Amino acid sequence: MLELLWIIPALPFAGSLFLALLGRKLPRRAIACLGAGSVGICALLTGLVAISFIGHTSSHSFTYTQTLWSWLDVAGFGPSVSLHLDALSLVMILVITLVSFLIHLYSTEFMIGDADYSRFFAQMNLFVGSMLTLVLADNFLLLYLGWEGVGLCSYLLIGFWYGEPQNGYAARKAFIVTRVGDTALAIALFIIFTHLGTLRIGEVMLAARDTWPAGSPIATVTALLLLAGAVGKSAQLPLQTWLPDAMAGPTPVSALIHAATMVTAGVYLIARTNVLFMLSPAALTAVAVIGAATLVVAGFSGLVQHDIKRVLAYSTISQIGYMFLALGVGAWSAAIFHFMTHAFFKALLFLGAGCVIAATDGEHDMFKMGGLRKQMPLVFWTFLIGACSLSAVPLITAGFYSKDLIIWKAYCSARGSVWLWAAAIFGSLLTSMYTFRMVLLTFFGPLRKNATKRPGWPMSLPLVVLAVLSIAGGLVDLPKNFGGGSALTKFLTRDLPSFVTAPGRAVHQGMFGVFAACVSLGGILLIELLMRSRMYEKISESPRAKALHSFWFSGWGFDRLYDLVLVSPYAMLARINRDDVIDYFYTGLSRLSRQGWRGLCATENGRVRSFVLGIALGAAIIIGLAVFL
Amino acid sequence: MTRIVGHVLILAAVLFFLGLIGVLVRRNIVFMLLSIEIMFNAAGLAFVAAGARWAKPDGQIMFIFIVSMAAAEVSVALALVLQMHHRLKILDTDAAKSLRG
Amino acid sequence: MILAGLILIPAVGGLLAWFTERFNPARPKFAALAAMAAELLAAVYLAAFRSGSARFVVPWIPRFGITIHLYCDGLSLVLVLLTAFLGLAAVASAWTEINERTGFFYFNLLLTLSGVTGVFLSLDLFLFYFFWEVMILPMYFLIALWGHENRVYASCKFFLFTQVSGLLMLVAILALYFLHGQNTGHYTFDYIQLLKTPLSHSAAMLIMSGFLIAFVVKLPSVPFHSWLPDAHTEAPTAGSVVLAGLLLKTGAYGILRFVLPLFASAVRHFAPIAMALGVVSILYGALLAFGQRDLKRMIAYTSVSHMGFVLLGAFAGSRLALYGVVMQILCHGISTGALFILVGGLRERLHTRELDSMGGLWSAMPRLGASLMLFAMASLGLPGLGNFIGEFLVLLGVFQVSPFWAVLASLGFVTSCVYSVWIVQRTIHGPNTRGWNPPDLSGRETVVMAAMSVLILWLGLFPRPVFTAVSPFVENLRQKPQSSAPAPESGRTTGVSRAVRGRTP
Amino acid sequence: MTAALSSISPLICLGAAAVLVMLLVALRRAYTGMAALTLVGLGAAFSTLPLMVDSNPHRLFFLMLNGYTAFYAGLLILASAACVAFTFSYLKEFERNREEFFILMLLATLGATVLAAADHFATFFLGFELLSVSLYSLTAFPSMTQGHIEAAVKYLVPASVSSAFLLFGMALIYAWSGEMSISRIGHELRAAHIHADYQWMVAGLAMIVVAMGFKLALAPFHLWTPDVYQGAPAPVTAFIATVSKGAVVAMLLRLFTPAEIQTGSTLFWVFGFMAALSMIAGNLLALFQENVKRILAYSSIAHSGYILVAFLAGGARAIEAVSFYLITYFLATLGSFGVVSALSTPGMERENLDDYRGLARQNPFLAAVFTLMVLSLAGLPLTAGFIGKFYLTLAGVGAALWPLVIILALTSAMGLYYYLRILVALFVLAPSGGDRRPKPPLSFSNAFVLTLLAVLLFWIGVMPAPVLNLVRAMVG
Repeated sequence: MLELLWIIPALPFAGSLFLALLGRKLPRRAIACLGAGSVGICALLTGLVAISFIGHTSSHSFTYTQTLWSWLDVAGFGPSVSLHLDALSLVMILVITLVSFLIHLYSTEFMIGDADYSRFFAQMNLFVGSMLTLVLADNFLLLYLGWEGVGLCSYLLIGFWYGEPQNGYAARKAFIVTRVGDTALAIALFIIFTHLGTLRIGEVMLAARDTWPAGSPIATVTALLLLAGAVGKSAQLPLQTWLPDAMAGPTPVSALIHAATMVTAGVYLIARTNVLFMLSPAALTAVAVIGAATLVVAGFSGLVQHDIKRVLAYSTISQIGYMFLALGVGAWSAAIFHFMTHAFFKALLFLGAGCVIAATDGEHDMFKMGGLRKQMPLVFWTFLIGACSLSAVPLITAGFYSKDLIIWKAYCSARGSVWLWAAAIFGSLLTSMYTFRMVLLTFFGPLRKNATKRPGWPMSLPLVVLAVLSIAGGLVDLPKNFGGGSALTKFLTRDLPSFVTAPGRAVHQGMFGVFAACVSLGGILLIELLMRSRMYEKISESPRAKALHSFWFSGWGFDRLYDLVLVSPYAMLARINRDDVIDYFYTGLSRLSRQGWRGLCATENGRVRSFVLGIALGAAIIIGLAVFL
Repeated sequence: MTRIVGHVLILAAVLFFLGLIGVLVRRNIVFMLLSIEIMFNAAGLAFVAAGARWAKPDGQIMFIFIVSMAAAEVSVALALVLQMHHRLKILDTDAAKSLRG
Repeated sequence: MILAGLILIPAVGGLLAWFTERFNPARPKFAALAAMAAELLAAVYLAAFRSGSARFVVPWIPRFGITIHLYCDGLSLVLVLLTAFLGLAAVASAWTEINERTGFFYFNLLLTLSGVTGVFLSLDLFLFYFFWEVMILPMYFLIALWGHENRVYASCKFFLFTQVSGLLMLVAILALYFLHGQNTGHYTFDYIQLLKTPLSHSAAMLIMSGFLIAFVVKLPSVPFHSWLPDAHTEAPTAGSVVLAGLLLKTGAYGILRFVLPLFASAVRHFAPIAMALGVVSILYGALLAFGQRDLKRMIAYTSVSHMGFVLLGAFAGSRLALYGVVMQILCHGISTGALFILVGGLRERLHTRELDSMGGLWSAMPRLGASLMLFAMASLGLPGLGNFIGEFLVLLGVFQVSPFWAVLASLGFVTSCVYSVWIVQRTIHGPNTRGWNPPDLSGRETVVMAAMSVLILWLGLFPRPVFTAVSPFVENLRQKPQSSAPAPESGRTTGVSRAVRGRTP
Repeated sequence: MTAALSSISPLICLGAAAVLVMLLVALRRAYTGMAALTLVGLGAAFSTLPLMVDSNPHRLFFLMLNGYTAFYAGLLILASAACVAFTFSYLKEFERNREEFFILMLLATLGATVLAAADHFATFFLGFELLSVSLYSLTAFPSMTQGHIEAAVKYLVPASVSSAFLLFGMALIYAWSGEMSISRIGHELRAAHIHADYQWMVAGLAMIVVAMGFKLALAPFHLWTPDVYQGAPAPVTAFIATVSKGAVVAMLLRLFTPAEIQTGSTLFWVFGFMAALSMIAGNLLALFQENVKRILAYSSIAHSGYILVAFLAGGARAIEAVSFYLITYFLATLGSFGVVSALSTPGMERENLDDYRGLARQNPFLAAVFTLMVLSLAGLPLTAGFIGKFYLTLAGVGAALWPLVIILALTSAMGLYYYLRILVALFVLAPSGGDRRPKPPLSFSNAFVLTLLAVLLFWIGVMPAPVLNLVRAMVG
């Protein structure tokens, strides 16, 4: 079965190409079949490949590489188009194909009214294909191809409704900001190739371990550049600004970006290049700190948003922050675990939000919604499950297991610290609060807007499946004390370094767990209390809170800062220099020659006497030159 | 170079220069032609002096030659002056400024 | 013989086109199309069956040791292929745009192509200079006669820039000629002979700067770029295509073929300045592109930015960078050519090039929109499309030599992204405020776009043939500057040896 | 004596033709016949040139008779034949006496040939004056417009002054060296570096240079050029620009090449100064000029500057380069003035740029020829001018005249601007405000000569080797 691996990324590409070329001539049903079908077959194939791969489990650390063709082969630089399957990429593609398929399925109904139906699916397929290429890439260059492809698709899809200027703005912002990170990644690739002589990921890791001493500056620089790339794609501080705006795209796009593709690419990259990060403690610490800072910062911003999708966007930033935190403290598999559960519940939440938005005629503002619980029971219940999972409601949700693991490991890791743990815990509190603020505003309270549409089966089915997964997803890595065997962790540890516990910290795990559970539940209760007692409004009325509110609302002023420091000066420079200062030099020359012409023309005054004068003076000059020189 | 030849040459140069000044300051075409004649004759004088220095007849021959050529030139020039006066009604060269720019 | 044919086919085709106009003004385009198709076939034949190595030697002006020495190695071959392909595309793009004096138009277009082909094939420096000049004048006419509003100014500017620099190159060529002659007693313009000229450092620097100024102006690099936006903006579509796709490439080709092998040590000395210029071009060109209001002008400035990579890579002195340069040359030719064809199509439909009056055209013209998107992405260096390979290899190669410049140039990734998405935003995206509803690409345009798209994708995903073709050139260049052009094979030497034995003037 | 006479038979033919035409005119005025006779005379002179080459001894009647002289004489005679052909159609509708025009042209040609062949100050001066006096008369001859007379006056006065300079210079040289033979003076000059009174000699030479500079329209003696070129009838302008210049160039080379002025003589600086100034002033003055004849006048100033660059290179290469360049310059100049004269009549010269707007539409043949000629003047490829300029630059670089070569490159590029203006005018689509006056029909003689010139121009541009060899064989 493994030989079919190449079909997995190829199918979405093929689907995309086909739809792009012929899509406009096809009926909608055929487009839907093609668009969702290609990803569906992908998901099926991935399942088969996974079974076949796990069949090889007997041999420890089994990987499968498939070379399709030699891409370029020059002067010792020979990355080929080849795919690499190991435990990490297998888990990734499983989640990606499954969630993507569900989102595609959902979209077949959600987008049915759109004029550019085929374009939508073409781009969605391209998105999935790029992400799969990214994950399966055997070398950094192919990874970079997928990486950029994902960026392009995010640009295309965020700006899908390009008629609105702000959608275009959001799309551009997403593309350009991530491109900044991509450039850092490219530079990292230059360093890697220059110093290690290869771009094949496996070889790079081995070579780096052999040639770069731990903590060497070059390793640190490389790791930091990779981190910069990851930060761009995964919307972490300080490049997180594009993600909230990315909500301009259709809701399934947001789901795809947030849950299955794009933003998790950074997490994947760091996990994939763990050796480099392990060589550089500083970089790893940076990863953890960025993660911790991001999850808190984004949590605050999430708490004050009005737009339901923006809340989810900030929650994504925050949850990816958890993953970074996990990576930073060396809890590699925990990060991937959280990636998986996050994919499930975030897709669920977005799709649910999409149902709500569709039902309320495109209303995004939560304050204009309310009381939809009765009107859309299925959506409500599945959304609630997703929210619970996001808030890590203990025991029953997948999110609890993954997040709890991270919080705990942030403390007990050899690289962990109390501060990281505190940030994680505080983030957990914030998560619960903004999540349930969203739930309460949307589904409870007075009915402000009637739901006009009920989701049909293509939209409902993914909700149900994802809801189940959001609950049951935790089972794959159920820790020992809950009777599980940490299956995922074990599976991943074949390719990822194992977790190192700090001596003396690994005690009282149970107590920490209970505390974390209490915090998340407490957050829910707190927000419920605040909302019910109208304290929330009162607090937000006070001027100081208002300032804080608007500060958080605008995402901590990062946008304004970048605008002031980078965007405006660049645009202004471009505007001022539209006519190109250098050109003035040449126009100056031409003006000079015109002056010269005018001056010389004055000598041509048409008088015979001045002709003779010219001769006389000329004679004087040349006789002088000839005789006295 | 013998002294006397040098003196004559200087005289010729002075004459030449005077002729040149004449062409430069006079606007009337007839006077300009006169001044040019002076320049030619200055050159002729120089030739004669040079011939004297080398005690050869070449200088004198050249002088005769110059005089005859100058006559030819002046005849054409005077024809032109007539045309100028006849057609353009001017003799002032500065007034002939239809060609310029 | 086929090499002379490659040069003559467009020229003869152009003459034919001119004459057919007498009978029917709609006829010349068919003649031109046929000629370019024949040219492409000949080039493909050369590539396929002669494994891209052919030589043609005939004495021309023995008095000065000038021979008609044409030679086609891998580097020339890929560029000739590009010429034939873009020439065909240019003819097709002029199909409906040009209705005035069609015969003379196609004559000029094809003569330019003939000159460009000659530049790519000449191994005699005089012949090279000859073709270098041949291609400029018809291009001047193309701009000056069929251009837009400000055409006379633009064409003059183009002409003067290229001529000043070209004459300086002539002086440099002659200096080299005499230095070689004085050293060996053997006066010749033959490239292979001149490669062996021993040069003192200062002489090499001076002569190289003579060559370089011509190439850098043609490339163009900041600060010699200011002719380019005007020329491009005012030129008719076919002119822009040929200008951006081919004429700029002659500058790059000149650097690769002549500057690097002839002045290896001077190049090393000059490299920091050239690389700095390259980086400045990349960033400054991008800045200028972003500021423009006129779509064509904007794309013109992007060329400045892209050709900065060529300058940067050519002087890096790394093989990877050289491969990247070749790739960049090819792909920029195709992608910018395509963009100009698209802009020409837009202008034909909307009668404006102003970005302010465009917007939201994708829904009306999906095929054009998709093509524009594709080539805008190519322009920003999206992996999977050819331009990425070029830029990436250049930067990688430069990084091995000078990380500082590479990192600075990498900022070009961001700036190119900025202007590319801005192009997309202002044309096919955004609100359609003017209510445009123009017809989509016609069948002819679609075929051209499809061919170019396939090519750019092919170059992005399967670039190996190109690398295989140019690798002898690049490897030779790196190993031993003296032997970078192979000596003539035996059996064909008679012409050369007779020709290069030109007498001392 | 017969041998001696036969070796100067070209000169005799020219003189005889002039006399014959003069006599026949007295009998009967037959315009076509006289033109034909003139051409026959020129043809006879040309066909007897081989006798000049083979002449033995070389020096006869104060003339130097060898391949070099024959080359220049041939060039001048052919150019003058072209001018005669242009004149023929130019004066076709002219009602007053016109046959004398041919006499004057023959005399001017004779003068130019004598000048090119002169080996003595006497012949030098004789040729110089014969040429000048004929040209004054030719310029004023039609007297149809104020321009003709005015141009003649503007030519006559400064030309006479320059003749005076020439004479005075000759006198000084003679006074110093006792020598009036051109070839010996050159050698004297080379040896003169050590002599105490060297300044007298140099001053004399400088004065001769003034006169020659005037004829060559070198800056700073160029002021008369545009006015005379503009005012003179177009065929005469062609004559002034080619024949008169060519003869002086021949004399320049003959006088100064043996002197080897490039080896540290102050005259090198004199010529360098004039070359640089001519290139700059000529090109700059033409830049925004609106009158085609004036543009061509200024461009001829610049071309004289270019010629000096090669001249300064010295040695055999300089002679060859200059001679070859002169051929290309003659072809292009004759062609362009030929077009101007084909479009003009004595009463109405078509000389403004506006008159040429849209010519490509109205008369494609003339426009094509004019384009080719202008391209050649500009030194663009596929024309003789390209090879010519290449040769000049080659000579300049070969002698390492870097500043002059750089000025040559830069100014000739600047010059392209005004050549392009002419081209654009020819090809602009709508003749907006263009010339709608009826144009004279294209005569057969003009068409024939112009075609010949164009074909030659193109041929030399593509296959210069035969002409190069010819030049080398003749003047080398």
